Amino acid sequence: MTLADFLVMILLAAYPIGVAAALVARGALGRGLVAGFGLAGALAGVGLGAVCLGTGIVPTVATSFLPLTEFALRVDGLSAFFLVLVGVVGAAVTVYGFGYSAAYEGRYSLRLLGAMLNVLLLSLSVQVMADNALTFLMSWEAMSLSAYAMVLTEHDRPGTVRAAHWYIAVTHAGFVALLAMFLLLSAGDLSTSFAGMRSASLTPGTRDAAFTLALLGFGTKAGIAPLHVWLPMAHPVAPSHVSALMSGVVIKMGVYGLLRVTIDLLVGGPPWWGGLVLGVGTVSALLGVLYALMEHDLKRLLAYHSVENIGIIFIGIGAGLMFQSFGLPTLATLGIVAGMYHTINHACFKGLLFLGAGSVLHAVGTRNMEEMGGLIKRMPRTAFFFLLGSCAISALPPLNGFASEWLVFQALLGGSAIPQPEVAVVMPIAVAMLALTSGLAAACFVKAFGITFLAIPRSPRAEQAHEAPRSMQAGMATLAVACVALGLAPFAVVPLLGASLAGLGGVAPAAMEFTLALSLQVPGTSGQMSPPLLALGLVLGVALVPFVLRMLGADRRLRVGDTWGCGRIGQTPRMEYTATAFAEPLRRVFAELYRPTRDLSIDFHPDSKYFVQSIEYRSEIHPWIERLLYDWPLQGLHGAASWVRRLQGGSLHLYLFYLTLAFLILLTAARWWR
Amino acid sequence: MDGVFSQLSVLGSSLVLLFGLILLWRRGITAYIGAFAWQSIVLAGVTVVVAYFGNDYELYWVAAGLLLLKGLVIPRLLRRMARRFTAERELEPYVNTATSLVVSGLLVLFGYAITRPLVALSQLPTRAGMPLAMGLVLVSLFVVISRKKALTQVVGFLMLENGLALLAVLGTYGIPLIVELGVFLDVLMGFLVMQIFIYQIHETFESIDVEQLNRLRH
Amino acid sequence: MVGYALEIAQAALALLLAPGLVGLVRWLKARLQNRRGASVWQPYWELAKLFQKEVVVSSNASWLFRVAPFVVFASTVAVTFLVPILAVPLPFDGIGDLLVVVYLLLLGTFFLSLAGLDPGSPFGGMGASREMTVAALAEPTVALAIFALALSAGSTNLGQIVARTMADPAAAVSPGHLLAFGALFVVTLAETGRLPIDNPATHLELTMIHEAMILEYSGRYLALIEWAAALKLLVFFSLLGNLFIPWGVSVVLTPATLAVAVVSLLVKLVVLAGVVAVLETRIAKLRLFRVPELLSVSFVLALLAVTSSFLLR
Amino acid sequence: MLLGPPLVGALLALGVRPYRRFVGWVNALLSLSSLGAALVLWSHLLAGRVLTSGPGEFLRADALSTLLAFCVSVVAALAAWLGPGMSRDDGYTDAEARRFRIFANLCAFAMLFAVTSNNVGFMWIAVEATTITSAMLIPLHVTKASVEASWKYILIGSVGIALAFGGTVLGYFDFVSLAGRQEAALNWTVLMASAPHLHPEVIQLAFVFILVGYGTKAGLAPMHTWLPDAHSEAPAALSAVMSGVMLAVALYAVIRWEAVVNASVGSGFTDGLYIALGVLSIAIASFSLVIQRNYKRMLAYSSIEHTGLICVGLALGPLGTFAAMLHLLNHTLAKSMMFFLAGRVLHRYGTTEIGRVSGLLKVMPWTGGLFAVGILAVIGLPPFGLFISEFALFRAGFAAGRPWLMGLVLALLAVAFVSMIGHLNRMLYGAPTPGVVVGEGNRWPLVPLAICVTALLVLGITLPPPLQALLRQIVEIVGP
Repeated sequence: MTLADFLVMILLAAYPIGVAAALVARGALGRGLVAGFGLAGALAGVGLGAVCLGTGIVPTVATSFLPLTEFALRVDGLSAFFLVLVGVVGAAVTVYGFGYSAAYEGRYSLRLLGAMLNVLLLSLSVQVMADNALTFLMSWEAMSLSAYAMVLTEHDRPGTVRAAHWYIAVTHAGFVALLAMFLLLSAGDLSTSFAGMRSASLTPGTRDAAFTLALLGFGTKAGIAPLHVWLPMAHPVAPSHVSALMSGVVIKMGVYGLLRVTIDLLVGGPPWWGGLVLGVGTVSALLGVLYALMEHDLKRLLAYHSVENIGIIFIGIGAGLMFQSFGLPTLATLGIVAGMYHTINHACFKGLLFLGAGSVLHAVGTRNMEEMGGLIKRMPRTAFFFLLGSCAISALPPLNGFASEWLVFQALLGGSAIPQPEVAVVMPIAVAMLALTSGLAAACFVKAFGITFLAIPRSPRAEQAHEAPRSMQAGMATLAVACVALGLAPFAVVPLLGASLAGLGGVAPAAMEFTLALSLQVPGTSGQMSPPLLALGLVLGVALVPFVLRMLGADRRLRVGDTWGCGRIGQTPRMEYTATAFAEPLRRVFAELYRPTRDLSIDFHPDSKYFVQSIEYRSEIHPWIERLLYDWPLQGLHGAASWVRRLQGGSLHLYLFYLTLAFLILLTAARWWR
Repeated sequence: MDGVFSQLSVLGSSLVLLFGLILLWRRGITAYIGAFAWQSIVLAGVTVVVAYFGNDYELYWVAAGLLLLKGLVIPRLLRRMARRFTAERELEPYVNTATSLVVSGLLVLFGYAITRPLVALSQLPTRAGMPLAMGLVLVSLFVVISRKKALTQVVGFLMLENGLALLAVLGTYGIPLIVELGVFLDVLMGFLVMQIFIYQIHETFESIDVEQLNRLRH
Repeated sequence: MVGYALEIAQAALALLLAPGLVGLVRWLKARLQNRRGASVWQPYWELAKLFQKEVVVSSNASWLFRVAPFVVFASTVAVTFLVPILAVPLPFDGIGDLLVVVYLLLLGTFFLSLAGLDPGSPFGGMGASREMTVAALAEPTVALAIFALALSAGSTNLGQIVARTMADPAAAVSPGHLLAFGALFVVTLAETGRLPIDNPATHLELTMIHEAMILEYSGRYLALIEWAAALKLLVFFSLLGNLFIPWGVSVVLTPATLAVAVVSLLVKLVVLAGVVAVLETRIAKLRLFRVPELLSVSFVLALLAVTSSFLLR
Repeated sequence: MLLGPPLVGALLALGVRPYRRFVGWVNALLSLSSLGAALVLWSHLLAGRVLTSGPGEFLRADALSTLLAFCVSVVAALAAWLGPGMSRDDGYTDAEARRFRIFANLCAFAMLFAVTSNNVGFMWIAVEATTITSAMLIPLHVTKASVEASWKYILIGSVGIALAFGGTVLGYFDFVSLAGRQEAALNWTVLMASAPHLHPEVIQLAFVFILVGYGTKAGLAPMHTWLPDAHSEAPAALSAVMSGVMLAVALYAVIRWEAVVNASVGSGFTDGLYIALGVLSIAIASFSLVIQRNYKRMLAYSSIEHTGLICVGLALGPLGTFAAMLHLLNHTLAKSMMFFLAGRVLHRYGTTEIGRVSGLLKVMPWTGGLFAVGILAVIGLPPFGLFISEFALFRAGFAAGRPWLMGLVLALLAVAFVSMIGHLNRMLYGAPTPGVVVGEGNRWPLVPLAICVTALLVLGITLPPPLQALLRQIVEIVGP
């Protein structure tokens, strides 16, 4: 039994034990066991992924499961990569959850939460290892369902149940698409094994249909626009460590599935596939960040950023697919690697941010940014981690967000290699949109961090905020370290990613010999950069400048005074710049998209209208695009439903009439059937 | 010989159908019951004819059963119920008499169209009556649909069974006796249960008008 | 070894020249407006003075407020190591390409805006909000300009871009190049807070952007930020100068070529400063919500640049 | 041995008046014995022996019969254990309990007889008998609604069954005009033997009679209209029996005849009819679920949906039949359990309105939890049996080259899924309805239901070899 098999065993054993423990044990012990076994499983997953990536061996587990199929697991490079992703975030989340769920004692069912957390992790791990459709689909539904149960944890809060319903509805629609897709691919092969699908010969029409279904199914899970409606509803209401898991890992399964199907099972396709993915990605990135800007609910804001980052990932993958269809394997690999790199990066920093938001929620008790502020002094560590995450997601060097976005840019710049200019022109447009997205993301996180953590507390609750317990800090620290490491070592990560694509159709790892130099040189890219040296430079700069100043004898006195404000005395939170105000300029710029509804009510002093008693300003954004897309199907559904209801009108004669009518029709059919 | 046989059987079955149609233009429950009773008696007669010419002694038993059960017992029970609900007359059905007759005529034609292959297939002298039996089945379905009172619906249902019995007799000289007995048992049980329900309806709704049974919907 | 010396030398040179450049622009403006104006060296005195003064920090501010100036300064200085100011190819070419330059500058802006929010004064928030808006809207233009350059040069490495343009002078006057230049010039104005986007001369207006953001700063922190801003201006000028009109940049490291490089750099800076000064005297500041329109114009320019260099390839 | 216990139970309940509770206990134990008998039949089949008994193979238990007999005896046992008359506080008077015991046992007897009888005539008689006996039980509490439901049920049901009798006669007619009259002509074995020589046009007519007739009983649209009324008004135990197995028994009759027809004219004809009615049923049921205010009716409509699904499966060749039979078993387990749970909820809340049931998880944690699990199982989520059978069914469909049909069915099922889970949420969460006693109450009735859930889980993870062998034999019987 090799090490890999051993790790598989551990992985498949630890999570179920965790579930059992959650159901049996109570209190701190229960939480401890849940976290412990979850952690064990997650680490086993990381180990397994690392081993497989390192040695390139492919462990296969198969046990007889159903006469017509079998329960099969197989770990290739892609699975290994996603195993690592699941494991890293999973480990952080389980540790964090130990402290976070303590607040739930006695209020909500911890048994369910703990059990479902382990079920979710298990299903995620199994899913990326699945080697046939049945295994994949079962773990897929297990994943959706456990997440659904956890979203419902705080079911007594307003909006939770509705959000959960939206989530399960959309995700099930996606599941249906996937079921059809896999059955199309298996082309009558009853074992529905992936191997069979690879070898199946399908008509172009079928392939296109399968791809479309895959994009729909995996898109709903990944939350690409316009299938993302459930995401900003469901992620915020879930317990924060679950949100981190959902936003960090669960939606990534959409990415995994898309990669698995398009480049592995279907081995690439016509250019419009890649073009579609690219376009969808661009739209999602932009819409996501734009709606995030207008959001004042910290967790909803993060959720919208998930949409944005999934968009960026899809941009990379879409570019890769296009290159692949034009027979440019090197660039194709580059694009896909860029997408995967951003996938794991987003998993880390978005997980980190959600955990941070969880600590804030834990301390302040609200998700509304307008009631926060000044937290950097009350919870410094959380603030630091959150700042790190913000820099990473804003793609600031030398953190990981920048590394992967740089790679995506490079992939898009390669677009000039596409022989048809009219097709290639989409690339620069994507470049521009991507740049705009990252700029807006930076703006959005200046808002998010600044309003939440800086300046004066805006509410008494924010004043009494306290630092999060150690376990939660540990969880955040793990991901923070991951962010920094992934940011500083692209020259080590990217080759691994390239290797993980080995053996998949249409991409050429052979062409991906990465020079393991400090500066990242990727064949096909038109530039180099070296995050570690950059970081070194920046650190040196920040460290040296004060030193130099001191040597030059600059003044070192420092006086603490009141904030200057045009001579007014004293400062109250009401004088601070609010999140709404911060976002106002951009709201005006994009008014066409937002279509905001404003109402401004001023009541004047009874004596003179030059004295204002109170001004009330309210402005709301309604995503009209979603209305456009979702209202008419729902209305159609209800119309059909109420029409069908009328059939059951209550009249016995009517019923007998149906019966006779059916009888006569069928008789006619039978009499003249040939 | 066979000529007479087939003449008689066709005559009988057309009488059976005729009673069905009579029921359509008569009003009032007692009239219905009368029509049904006579129909059953004629049916029994047809069975006897088939039994005599097809010299099949089992069929005499069947005929006796028909006469006893559908010709005497059930009509009596029906009449008792009818007396109980004297106030309830089948005044206007959903479909007025003229239309009813037209529709049932069409139904009979349809029955002919349907049973063509059967007639073509069978060698029995009685085969010519089968379309009429099929017609009766369809007509009685129409009765069940178009009449409002619970009691009339029961009558329609019993006519339906008569039609099927006629079909069986003409087409196959009757299904095996043992099965036939079981069928009789079921008919009786079913009828009794329906009777119970009709009483219950009358208690709970103070009427046996089926139109009132429209609480349960959607 | 010589290369590393050169890197340090050009960074030092940039640091030295930056305040002078600002002074020069101001002086030219004054002249164009028939004022005598302060001397070109005035910014140096201001910096020296600020370094001598004590710092006043708001009681609401956190450690971030004190770290920000150093981050801003460091990131800008780091950029000077990457941008070809005097010579190509630089040994640090491999550390960062044009994209890295842009995002390093964004890093500075990011922290400066946070620092603006930190004291909780409404001015700071206002400035931060507007600064980030402008920065975000300028991003796509920059990216497209880079794309255009990278297309013709086949690389985003600054050194290679310069080298390629010197290799075939025709490229310099290709429509792609010219359009990209125009776009990048507008972006320069936006990023460095010049008219018509922001008024560097103002200190207390409701329309100000950069100044509002750093309103709370004083003493050495303020000095660092001002210096970084000047440095940013110089970096952008030398980018405009050396990427689009690369002649003068020394390719082989001999004292003579270096001297030529220094001279040509000075000339380019003076010319650009003149252009900016003329602009700033000619045109008035835009209303804040007209700024996006200007930026969208530059965006269209950049898009045309890319497409033309696509189709004319 | 299989048929005995229910008869004895019925006679006992008939004999003992006034009702005493030991009758219920005896009855429950007897039901177990008949379950055991079904298992014995099963084991014999696995050994390759088909049990027959009575003159002229009067009774015959092949694989299909055995599967159905098993389902019936399981549900009958559940009904016997959980039905009225086992405990004081179940809200039924002794008279009602007695009536329940009598007719429930007669009904069980009729169903068992229907599935084991070798003679189509007797099968028809038995099915008719199930209608009558179950109809007697619907107005156990006489209310306007229950009387109405029972009247609609008995009338529509009887008319349908009468048509089925017509079908039987036509089939017999065909046989007679082929081979002359003989006593055993109505036996499966005989009919099947001569099936290839039967006349297509006649046998097709016969099958229409059969399908409409027994289809009415099986709740196929558009003959389903009685079903939601009857299921929602009947006492829980009876709803469970009707929805769980009575539909299945009716389908059994159809399948029997289908075998004959297929042997005669090939499967194209029956497939067409199955798909037409099946898809119609699924569509009507799914859309009726969208706006549904009554949870018992919700369950009833879902039964219609699953019946339709089974029909579609039967039209998809051997694989489809395999899946359909598996689905039939799963549905029996799940749906009967659901109706018992619904009965508990009704007993506690006193209403069948979804809107008036809230906070179920707080009020009855175990019942609520099982209810949620059951719904998830019924809408076909893993790891429950119905997911596997549905998956197998869809795979059969795609393998049979009917992707569009499968896509349509998938979409309709998705509609049902979304609606039902929405209703479930409305019931589970929120503040408990005011005036409702909070607390689980009597727990032991949940034990057998928990067993059902376990069975569903097992079927969701694996397919036991005995069951697999049985299903394979059924596929053999039903033929192409």
